[in-house]
Amino acid sequence: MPILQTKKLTKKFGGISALNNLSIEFEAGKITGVIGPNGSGKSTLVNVLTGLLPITSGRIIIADSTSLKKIAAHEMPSFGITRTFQEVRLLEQMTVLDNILVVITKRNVIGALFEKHKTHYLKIAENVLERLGLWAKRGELAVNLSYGQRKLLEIARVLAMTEAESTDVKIFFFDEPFAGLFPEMVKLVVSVMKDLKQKGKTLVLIEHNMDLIRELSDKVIVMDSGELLAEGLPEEVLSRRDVIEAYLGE
Amino acid sequence: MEYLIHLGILFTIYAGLAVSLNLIVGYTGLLSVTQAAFYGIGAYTTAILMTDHGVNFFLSILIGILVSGLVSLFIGWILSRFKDDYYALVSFGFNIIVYSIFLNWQSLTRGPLGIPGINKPELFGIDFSRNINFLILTVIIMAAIYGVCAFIVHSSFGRVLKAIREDEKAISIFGYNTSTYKLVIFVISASIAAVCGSLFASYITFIDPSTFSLNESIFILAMIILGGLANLRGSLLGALFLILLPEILRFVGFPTDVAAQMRELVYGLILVLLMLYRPQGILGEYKL
Amino acid sequence: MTKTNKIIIWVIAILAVVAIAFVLSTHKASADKVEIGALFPLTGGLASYGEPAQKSAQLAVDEINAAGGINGKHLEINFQDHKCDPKLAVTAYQSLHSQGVKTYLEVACSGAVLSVAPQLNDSVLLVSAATSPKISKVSPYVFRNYASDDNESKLFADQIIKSGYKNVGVIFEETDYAKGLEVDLEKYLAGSGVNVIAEGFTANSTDVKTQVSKIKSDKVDAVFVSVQTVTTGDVVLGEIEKQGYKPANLIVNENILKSSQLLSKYSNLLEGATSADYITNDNPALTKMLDAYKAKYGVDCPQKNICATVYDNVYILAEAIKTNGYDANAIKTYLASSTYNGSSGTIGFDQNNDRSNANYTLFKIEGWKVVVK
Amino acid sequence: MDIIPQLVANSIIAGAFYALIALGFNLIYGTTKFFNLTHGVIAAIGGYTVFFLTTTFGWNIYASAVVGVFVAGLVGYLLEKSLYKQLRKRKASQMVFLVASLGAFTALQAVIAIIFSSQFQTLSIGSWDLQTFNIFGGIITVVQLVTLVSAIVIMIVLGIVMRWTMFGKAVEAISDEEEVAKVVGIHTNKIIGRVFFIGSAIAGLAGILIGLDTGLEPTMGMGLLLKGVIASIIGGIGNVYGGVLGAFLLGFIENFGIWKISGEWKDAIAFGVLIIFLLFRPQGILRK
Repeated sequence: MPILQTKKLTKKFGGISALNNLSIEFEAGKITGVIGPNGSGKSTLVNVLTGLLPITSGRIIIADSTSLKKIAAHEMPSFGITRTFQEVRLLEQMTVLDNILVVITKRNVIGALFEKHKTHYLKIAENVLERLGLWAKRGELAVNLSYGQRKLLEIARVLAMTEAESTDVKIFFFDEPFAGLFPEMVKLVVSVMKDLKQKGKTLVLIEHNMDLIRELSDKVIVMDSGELLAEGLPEEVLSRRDVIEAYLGE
Repeated sequence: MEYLIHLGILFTIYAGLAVSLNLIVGYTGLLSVTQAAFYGIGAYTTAILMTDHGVNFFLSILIGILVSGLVSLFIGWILSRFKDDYYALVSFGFNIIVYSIFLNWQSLTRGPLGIPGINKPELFGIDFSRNINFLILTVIIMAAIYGVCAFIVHSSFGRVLKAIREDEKAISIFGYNTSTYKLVIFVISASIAAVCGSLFASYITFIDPSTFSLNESIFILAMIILGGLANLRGSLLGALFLILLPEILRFVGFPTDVAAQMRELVYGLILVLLMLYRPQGILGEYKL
Repeated sequence: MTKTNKIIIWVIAILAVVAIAFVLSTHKASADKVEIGALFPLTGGLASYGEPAQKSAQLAVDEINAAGGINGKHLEINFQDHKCDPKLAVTAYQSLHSQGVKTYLEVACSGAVLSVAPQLNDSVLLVSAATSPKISKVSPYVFRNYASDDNESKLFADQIIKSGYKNVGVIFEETDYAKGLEVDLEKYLAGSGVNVIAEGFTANSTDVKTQVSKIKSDKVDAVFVSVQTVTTGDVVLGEIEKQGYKPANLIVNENILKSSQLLSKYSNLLEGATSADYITNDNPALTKMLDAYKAKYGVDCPQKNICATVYDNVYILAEAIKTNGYDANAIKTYLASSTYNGSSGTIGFDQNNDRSNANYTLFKIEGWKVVVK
Repeated sequence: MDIIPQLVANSIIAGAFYALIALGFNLIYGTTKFFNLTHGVIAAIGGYTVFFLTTTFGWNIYASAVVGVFVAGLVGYLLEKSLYKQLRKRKASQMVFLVASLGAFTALQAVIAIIFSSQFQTLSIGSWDLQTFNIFGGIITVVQLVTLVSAIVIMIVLGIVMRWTMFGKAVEAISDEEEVAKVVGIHTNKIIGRVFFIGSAIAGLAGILIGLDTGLEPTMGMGLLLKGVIASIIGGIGNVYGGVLGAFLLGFIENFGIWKISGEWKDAIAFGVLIIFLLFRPQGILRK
């Protein structure tokens, strides 16, 4: 049973349709790679699925068959969805630690006001930041981190969502997580992703680096100008002529 | 000495207004220019209840909080749909609308004639007409208000407010209903402003609409920007500075007939220089 | 923002407070001079009142000092601006009071008087041109050298009823004095069968076109124009003239009557208009004062009633200090009992500490001259 | 109902004055994207320059009006070069611009009051003052007619300049995305400087015409500005034609509004309309 699927999902900006009657499925517990040339609608798909952009038409069906025409951003965790951002949207003038804590603590107003057990959250934050090698930088403002560290902090934030007891996150969208990372940082993120898969989580990976796609994804979806070009196992899909052409833009 | 006590009372009242406005502008990043409206609602509630219905001062504070809370619920709900300079402009608008209501609802607020003869609080027989006692009362209440604000700011709730300031859309994806948070902090800030209004009305014993005009909101805003956004102690410093500045200028020997205008000139220039060289304010970290 | 910077800033702030305290303590009223505190609206909405008041007060002080001061002591006047803002008025009062000043003047802002009054316990406040009825008997230390606007509107009400007007249009400014007249007028006309159509405009507004058009189209028998300052008087009368509207009967409040500028500019519109005032024009002392004002400042006093009463108030205080010394209680009893002949006529105070015999008399404007009706 | 024609005339006249303010404001907002509060006091500077020239030097009104418009434009230009350009260099946020413009507004207003005193001054065009025209029952004076004509003429001229000239295209480029415009090689600071000059000159003209219609006062700036801003938003912020449309719409709503309810609610009506527009059509009638 697919954990998340779209039915004839369309997204129009003025005249241009960035997504055109897209019906795709994401398998539970698997890593699905999403590839396609720039402007093929990959980021728009993620933004629509995570409530950042409103849906023009079509539906999104969550695992327990609740089908939705409209998704509000703050309902994401209740559907078990979280994501990283291609252009790295961190809380700039807040410390690294606060960037993580804000994702762990209670969501409702009363809870947030009268929250006790601070040390419990600190422990979680420490584990997550330790895992990404950022614990030493916890007092630093996010704006002062290097590009690579900022990318790692986004990963840490998503990882922290799994620890927070007020949310139960199952689906992770990674929007070009490896762009601009040093090799050892790439290895670190790859191992985090594999751990998540181990824990039965579902990952959707948007990436241009074909080696990483081959290494990580169980299934690959290829998009071109807002439509589904091909889907299937990585080896099959990546060797198809039309996929290569779409990429090379003949 | 009486003069310093008087300045002390004014400083404490404005410190409360500044700290409460900082919750919205400094921590949540929303430029609200309506604080004087809620300040006025608190003052008028106390004035009307005490002069017409002989209600006890402290009870009138509670009712003032209630009225200001309800009004801010409505205004906050509309305001939460706007961002940045549109938010500021709509809040401009609400301040003027509330001011017009104070000015024209003749039967309730007596309009421009104002309400004189607001008497002092009674508590355990303390004579509050002596300013030193009133100063102690305001300091106690303001300490409580500062405590509440500090509690909010250092709780997870405060951290979420800062997150809203930094990137509201991003934080909402992680499960926060940001418009509820914005509304809650707006109502809390308005209620605190109402308390300051009640204290002001009882101390000055006369209020009229001119005290709660747009200029007053801008004056409070200048305080927190000067003192430092997202820094409670900064707001206290901002309040102290803008209350003391005209007093210091009072002793500077400007030629008498232009002295008053010279002070306005200096006040305007200070704002300009601050924005050029210290936009985050004296103690603040968050750049507007 | 290092820790040390923060400490430096807090130290500076504390030093500022200490500095003010220090300046205050050394500035005690020294023996060889007598000081009057003047709490005036020198900026903001009512600056057009504050300025002539300041000039007239300074004129009186200079004259007194030229004539040897008070018992040989130099008379000084310390002007403090409060913009008609109650909290600034109290602040100005407290700053002067802590320097030992015991006698004060105030002009035009009822709000400022009503907020300073409860603070007075050892100083006297002499007020002019603040007409809120609430000032009567507000404090034993407050004396008002001006009539309460109560009897000005009573006079107009009687005149309206007597002339048998059925409906009266009122154009009023949203301020304590101008709106006060309108509210009192409606109070006195209640039950007299006269229908009042009131059109207000916000203080200092420059666009009263539709208010005038509404009154013009209502075909009222008489129009009452109640403005706070010469400024808005000019705006309203100008608009009436622009719309080619010549009301059958025009009643104007005292601010218009006392402004030579408006009388000359709108002479044909104001021809035959009714107004009320209590300062009689044919008083040699008044003309002497106005000439001295023109000689000193090169410009006419724009508000005769302000200039006359403030000028007299300085002389009254000087007289009181001369005979009773610089003690508020002595001055208080002296003022309550004595009278003074000044440029605005004979000044005495009734049991409400309002100016006695300050009842308004009706005036008719004829040929730019003002004639008792 | 013979009041209708006069009401229509009043609305058109009020609309014409708001239009002149909105035209200048919209032009400047289009390129700088912040609510420039000094725009109000620049209108006053225009009026007072003419007052100064006619009284002290006895110039005739028309020559001094030309100089007055130029001086207002110059003050706007100097403000841009000395203050706003520095703020742009420091990448200041809109709120910093807003507070800095507030400081400059307060300082300039105080300077006018020091030089010209707070007394009410009127400008006159001699014999034409009371000359009036009767258009279908509505009475309009010469000055009001001149205001109407100049508002429409300036709108058309600006519309043409924006559409057909190189300068107009550069301004459009900047208002869309200043960074992109810089990359393409448009000398943004020079263009913004000229835009400030033109916008401020138009505001100066508005100040002069208001001086002729009703009169001059140092504190006339803020009231004028707020109505100009509302007109720009209702009509479509940043759009030349939108500003004028919004101005006349505001004129009609205000004057017909207070026809039914009494006059003192005029400001509240203006802001009520603003908030309704912002709620349902924030981009204004004519989208940019």
